[in-house]
Amino acid sequence: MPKWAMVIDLDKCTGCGDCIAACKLENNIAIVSPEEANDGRVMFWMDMITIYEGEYPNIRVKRFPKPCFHCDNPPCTKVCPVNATYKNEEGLIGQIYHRCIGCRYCMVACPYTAKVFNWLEPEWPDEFKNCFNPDVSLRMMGVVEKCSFCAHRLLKVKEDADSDEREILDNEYLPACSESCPANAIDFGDLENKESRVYNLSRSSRAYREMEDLGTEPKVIYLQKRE
Amino acid sequence: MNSMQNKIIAMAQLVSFLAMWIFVIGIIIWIINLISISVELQDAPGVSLGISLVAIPVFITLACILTYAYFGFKKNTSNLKNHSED
Amino acid sequence: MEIKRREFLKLLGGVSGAVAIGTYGCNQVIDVPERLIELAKKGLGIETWKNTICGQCPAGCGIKVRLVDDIPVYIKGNPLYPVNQGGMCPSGHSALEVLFNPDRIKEPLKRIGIPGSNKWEPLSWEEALQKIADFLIKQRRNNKSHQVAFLDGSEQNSLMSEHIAQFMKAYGSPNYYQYPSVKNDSVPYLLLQGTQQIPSYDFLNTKYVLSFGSNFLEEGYSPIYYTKLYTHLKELTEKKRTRFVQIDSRMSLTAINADRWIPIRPGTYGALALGVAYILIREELYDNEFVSKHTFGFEDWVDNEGYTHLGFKSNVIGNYYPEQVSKITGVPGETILEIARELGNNKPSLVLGDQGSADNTNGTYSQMAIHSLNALLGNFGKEGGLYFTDQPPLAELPRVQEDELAVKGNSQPPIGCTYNTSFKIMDFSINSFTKNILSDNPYPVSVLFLYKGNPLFNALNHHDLAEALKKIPLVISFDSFLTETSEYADIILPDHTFLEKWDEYSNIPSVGFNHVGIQQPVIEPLFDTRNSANILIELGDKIGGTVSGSLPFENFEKEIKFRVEKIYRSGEGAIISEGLKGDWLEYLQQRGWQVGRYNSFDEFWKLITKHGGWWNPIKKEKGIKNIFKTSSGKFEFYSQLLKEWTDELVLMKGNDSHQNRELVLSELNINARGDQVYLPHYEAVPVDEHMPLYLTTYKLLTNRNGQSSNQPMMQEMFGYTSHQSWNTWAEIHPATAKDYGISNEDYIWVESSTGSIKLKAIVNPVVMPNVVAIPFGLGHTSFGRYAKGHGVNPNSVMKNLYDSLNGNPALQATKITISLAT
Amino acid sequence: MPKKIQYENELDAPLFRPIYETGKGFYITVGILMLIILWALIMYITQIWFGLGVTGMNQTITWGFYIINFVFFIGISHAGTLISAILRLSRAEWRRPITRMAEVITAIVLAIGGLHPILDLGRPDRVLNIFTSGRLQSPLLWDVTSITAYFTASTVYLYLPMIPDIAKLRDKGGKLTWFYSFLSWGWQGTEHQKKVLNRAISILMIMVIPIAISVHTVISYIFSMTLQPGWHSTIFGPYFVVGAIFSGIAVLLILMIVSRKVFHLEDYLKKIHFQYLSTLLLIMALLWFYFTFSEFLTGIFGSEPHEMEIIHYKFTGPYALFFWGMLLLNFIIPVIILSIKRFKTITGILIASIAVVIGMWLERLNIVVPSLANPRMELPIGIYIPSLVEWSLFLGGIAVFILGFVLFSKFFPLISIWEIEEGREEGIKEVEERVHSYLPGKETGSK
Repeated sequence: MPKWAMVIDLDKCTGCGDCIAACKLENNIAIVSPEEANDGRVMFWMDMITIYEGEYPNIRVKRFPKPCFHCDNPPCTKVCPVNATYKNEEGLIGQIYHRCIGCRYCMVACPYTAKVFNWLEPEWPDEFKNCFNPDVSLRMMGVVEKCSFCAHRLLKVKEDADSDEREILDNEYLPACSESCPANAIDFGDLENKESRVYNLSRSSRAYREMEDLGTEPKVIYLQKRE
Repeated sequence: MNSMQNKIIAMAQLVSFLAMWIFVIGIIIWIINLISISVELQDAPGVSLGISLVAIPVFITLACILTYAYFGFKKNTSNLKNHSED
Repeated sequence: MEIKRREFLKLLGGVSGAVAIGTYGCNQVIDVPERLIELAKKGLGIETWKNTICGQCPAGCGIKVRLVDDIPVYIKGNPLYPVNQGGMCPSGHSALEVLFNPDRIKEPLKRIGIPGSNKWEPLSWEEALQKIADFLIKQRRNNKSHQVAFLDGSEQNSLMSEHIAQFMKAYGSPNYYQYPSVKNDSVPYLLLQGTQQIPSYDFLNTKYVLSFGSNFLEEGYSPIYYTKLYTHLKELTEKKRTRFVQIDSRMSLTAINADRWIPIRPGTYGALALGVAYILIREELYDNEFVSKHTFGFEDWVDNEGYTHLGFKSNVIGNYYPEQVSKITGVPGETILEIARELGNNKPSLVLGDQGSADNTNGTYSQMAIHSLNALLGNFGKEGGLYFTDQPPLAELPRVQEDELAVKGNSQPPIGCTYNTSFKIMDFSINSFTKNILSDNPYPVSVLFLYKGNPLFNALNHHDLAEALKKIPLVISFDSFLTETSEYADIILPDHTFLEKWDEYSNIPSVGFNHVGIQQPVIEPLFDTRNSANILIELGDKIGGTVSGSLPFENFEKEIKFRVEKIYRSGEGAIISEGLKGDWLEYLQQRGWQVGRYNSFDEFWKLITKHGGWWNPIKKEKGIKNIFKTSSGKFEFYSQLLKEWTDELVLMKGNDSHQNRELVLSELNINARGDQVYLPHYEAVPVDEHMPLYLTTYKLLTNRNGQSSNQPMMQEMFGYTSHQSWNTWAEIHPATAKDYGISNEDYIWVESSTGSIKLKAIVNPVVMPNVVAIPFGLGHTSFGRYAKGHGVNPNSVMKNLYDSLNGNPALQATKITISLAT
Repeated sequence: MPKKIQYENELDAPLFRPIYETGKGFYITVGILMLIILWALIMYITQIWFGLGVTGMNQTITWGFYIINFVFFIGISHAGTLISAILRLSRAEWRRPITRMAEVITAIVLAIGGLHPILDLGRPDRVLNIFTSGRLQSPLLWDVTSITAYFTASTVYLYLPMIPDIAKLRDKGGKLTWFYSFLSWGWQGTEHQKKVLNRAISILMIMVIPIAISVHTVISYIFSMTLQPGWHSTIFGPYFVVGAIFSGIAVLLILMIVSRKVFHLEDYLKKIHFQYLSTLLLIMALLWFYFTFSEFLTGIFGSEPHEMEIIHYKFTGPYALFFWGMLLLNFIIPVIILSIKRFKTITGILIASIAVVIGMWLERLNIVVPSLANPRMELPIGIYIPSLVEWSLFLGGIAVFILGFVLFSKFFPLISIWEIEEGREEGIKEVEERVHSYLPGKETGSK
């Protein structure tokens, strides 16, 4: 069984924010009204965290993209009362929109605040309905959603691989963010596969994961900035 | 108080009594169903069992107490009736 | 479950799986938009990819558009295109929201209300074009062809600009301008080395980069190209890193990623550069050989009349010693010492200057000072230095045929220049353009064409500009949206969005190699719009004669083909293709200058449109001689060109007298006198001293020139760095905030001598004290439902100041005061 | 009204009066409450229609009023059953006039509290999913089970001891005879029935105590099972239970005082009852403070950054006012009032109880919101301002509670008549014997 993981090299990441846009476009993420946005109900599956360290003028700004970490030991799936968020056999944390009852317990339980909630019925002008990505189902009002590592792409890649009887190649299955990152900072692949870039990078001395002390075993691995 | 009314009331009592049982049994079935799900999904089984071990007996005892009271009272009223007849 | 899913896949054919993940997805068919269900019923959803060039900003990235049943649904970077190599910026991703924007203009419009009233009625194309053509013909017949002006806001190095130039020249008007104008930006290079071209920097081989406010990762000509370089560099130099030092009053994206950030008082970059020069010279860290061989005016020198002239060296040594400089710039003396030594001891080391240092009244001089550091380091024609790309072997457009009307028109002075209409250095200044129109000097403007851009939103003199637009009898706008500017047009000829049109992009400024990108339609035009280029051709035909003769093409596509054919013949370079993936530079080096042979032009054309472009990374070997096109054939610290042209201006005042020279210099806002005028030096910025704080603006990748404001996605992630959506904010240093009793997220008034705006304050230490930094882009009063009324436009409180040498707006020259809004 | 029902000659006439005499006051109260409830209903419908967006919650602070009130109401429910059970077990004679009211509160409030999570759902239409595909490992389901259990238990526990009184009402005749006879399960007050009843009750009261405790422990688990700083604490179980009993007693006291005034029960609810109960309240106040103190002490002493962030936020952040208010209302005021003899009057006790109720609500707020407002990730700190809808639903909840209580008092005696009688007949003798049995000396043959 492959174990899909993401490696984000903060030494390369410039914080341009392209991953956010790519993600929003690929996954038909609703765009809330300005008023809603003002109330802090913006929906980003991929978010950008900024931390300021040091004293002026020697400030170091740590800026890193934050998708869902698809923990190996996810706190969110444990608390879902209806099994609407769950960990599948490949270690991806899935959301079942049509089953979610919207109790938002998983959001509360997630230490990384990786999940977002549809507070109102997501709406688009008809014109924009033309350019939905047909591979990704739309969410309805009152359900929780989050980064899926673009699992719909995995489905396709799998089908291709099956059709010409072969294993999925390294870098064949890439989420939208990693695919279009201008800094090549986001690598994605199979941790089980010893040849994969991700596997090797994850063993680098710079590798760390957010809040490892919580024991959630995130599958998003960051590589520290070189100094 | 005519006997007709008495009959209806007695019926109603019986029905509500049965309803109570159905409710309890329903809950028990539900909990068992939940346990099966949790086993199927390999959830923390200890938790599930713990909960169910607490919940199921509680409901059963409650039901039993009610039954006990129900019949306890009934029995008695019936002999009362016999008295009134003669 | 599985079966159901299969069925579902059948339903959607090629586009598998609205199934999110897990085995429950089948139920989610209901969540698929109606349109797709219908499509699926029609048959398989066919997925195709088309390559084209992104038109969201001038950076000219190659993009790959994913189409399902011929409807674009996703955009990603074209991995083959050398400029961005698959990279993208946020606004590129929201391009579909341009294409499908509900506020697009769907047919030609005629204004019925007063200008700016935004009352329109539809108009047929024929009617509109005939109307315009008649007017143009009339103008021409009355020898007023020069009164037709064309303002091109596309900022793009595309064939379109040449196309327009061709049309205007043939029609007989000198008044074709780009605004903002790359030509203006290149003035410093013109003055110092006689070539009007933006240099490219050889990052990959340099050891040390000192950037004077050049925000190349965010605001540069091609941010994604530089991001690619930047990270490529980090891969290459795992061991010995190239050190980036960013000098900027605000911690821009580039500064964040640099190894060191040095805050500096706005408008004093030039002084710092010369301070660095001081130490380079004093400590003999400069490239003596290059300076002595290839530069002019370093040492004091004597001219033919025997006058001794001040040299760069003695000027610097005399005026820019560290204490002095640090007093001006606020940068500590030891810091100057440090960077100067690092710069001198880590050759090859590069010096960049742009945005921060350029957008000011003294921009040109600052740029000259900064660029002369490159001369001191001898960064010309050597590895790790800066270089100038060759021109791609595209076919020139056929020579313009000018009839006598055209000749007469073209001989007229252009109205787009500063204080005196024959000041050659500058290409265009919106300020003088406006003034000249308002004062009919030297002649009135009767027709104005507007192509893209939104000067009324960008310019600092929007009030006057609005008046000017009102004054012009016929304003025609080629635009896909109703912007602040096009609201003033009399007729709007809706243009395609860039996903629906043909165009050709070559050599984006500062991109380090020769390349051509083909922009092509990925979808049939959604509405009754037309490619402005074709409209010009059509107008030409209607006018007839030499005008149509100068644009002998059926349509724009043919024109592009004509241009590209020459590449095919030249056999240079290569069509970008799979082979060039990966480490492209090395690859081509060993493979020689040509890759792939093509049997016919048709094949070549098919391939280039399929892959999206052509490029040639191999630089022609150039001797230093042909880099410098100055009269001395050298790098001129002492710009003889500037001297020559100022002298001309003086003569135009009458005789070459002291007071005339004074007059000219003061009109050019130059405080320096004597030889200093022609040397790189520090010009103090005229600021309101009673205002305590500096206002600086910057542009974000999410909305570079306010052109993305009508795209909800970009509005939402406008301030993704500080989690601000749909609104503008002001960054303030904690110390400053404390002085004014402002805490984070408070609303404040930003007040300048010209006005005041209310916006949210974000208190954090990424901006230097006494500087307020506001992102530019929002605050539209028009431009559709998503842009209108969100955020504020910092330019509206900016003083109308310009760099009078190159005519660029001074975006950092306004001083302000702030107060807590209650 | 066919014939005037005779009760005036009864010994416990005051207990019958509210049932057989309906004043204008009753209709007005009911009317007002109905209006409030209607309003709340409308608000809830708008919420269903437009979605949870009509509340003040946001992406970081995803839980608000509904969860707070949920915990709060369930907490109050601990008044009744637990207290009456304990008193019954300890055979405290002064319990007799109190138990019934306590049990009523429990039943009603539980019903309300239990519904609150449904108000909080984004998709209430899918609530049945927890039956089809529920997951027992989710603390939310533990709640569902334990609350249902507690609810059924306490209703039964309320109902059974009521049967003799219902029978009394039945025998009085009147329009509702059929209703009462249906509920009275043919109670005749025979020895055998008495035996049965007493046995049933004694089993129940033993059973109810652990259930009650478990319920609130489980509710605390909702929070403590997550990794959120400020929640992830083992102390939460007992902490919540204590808080619950605390607020419960307060509410009980308030209702006792009110109904004493309204229904003129001065003769039954004597000062002594309030003395005893308020002493219990005082003890609880101290207990609560002890828990709060140790909760924060461990946090501050360990000073784990995220913990500290939240503690600091509680002390000084935008909700600081509520935090200090909570301390004042929950600890300082009640302790001062209840420990100084002079203040310990009925009014004093009333004030103290009201303070405690508000204070406990603030405590729930201080538990739920600050932890959510400070996510571990460095996101901008959110602020939560409840919307009109949330306030209305809160008000509605309270209205439903009062209405329930009023209606109950309309149909059933608020004080267990037969238990009072029992007290008169056997109580005294029995106590005497008991006291004897405590004293040294040979066993007097107590049955």
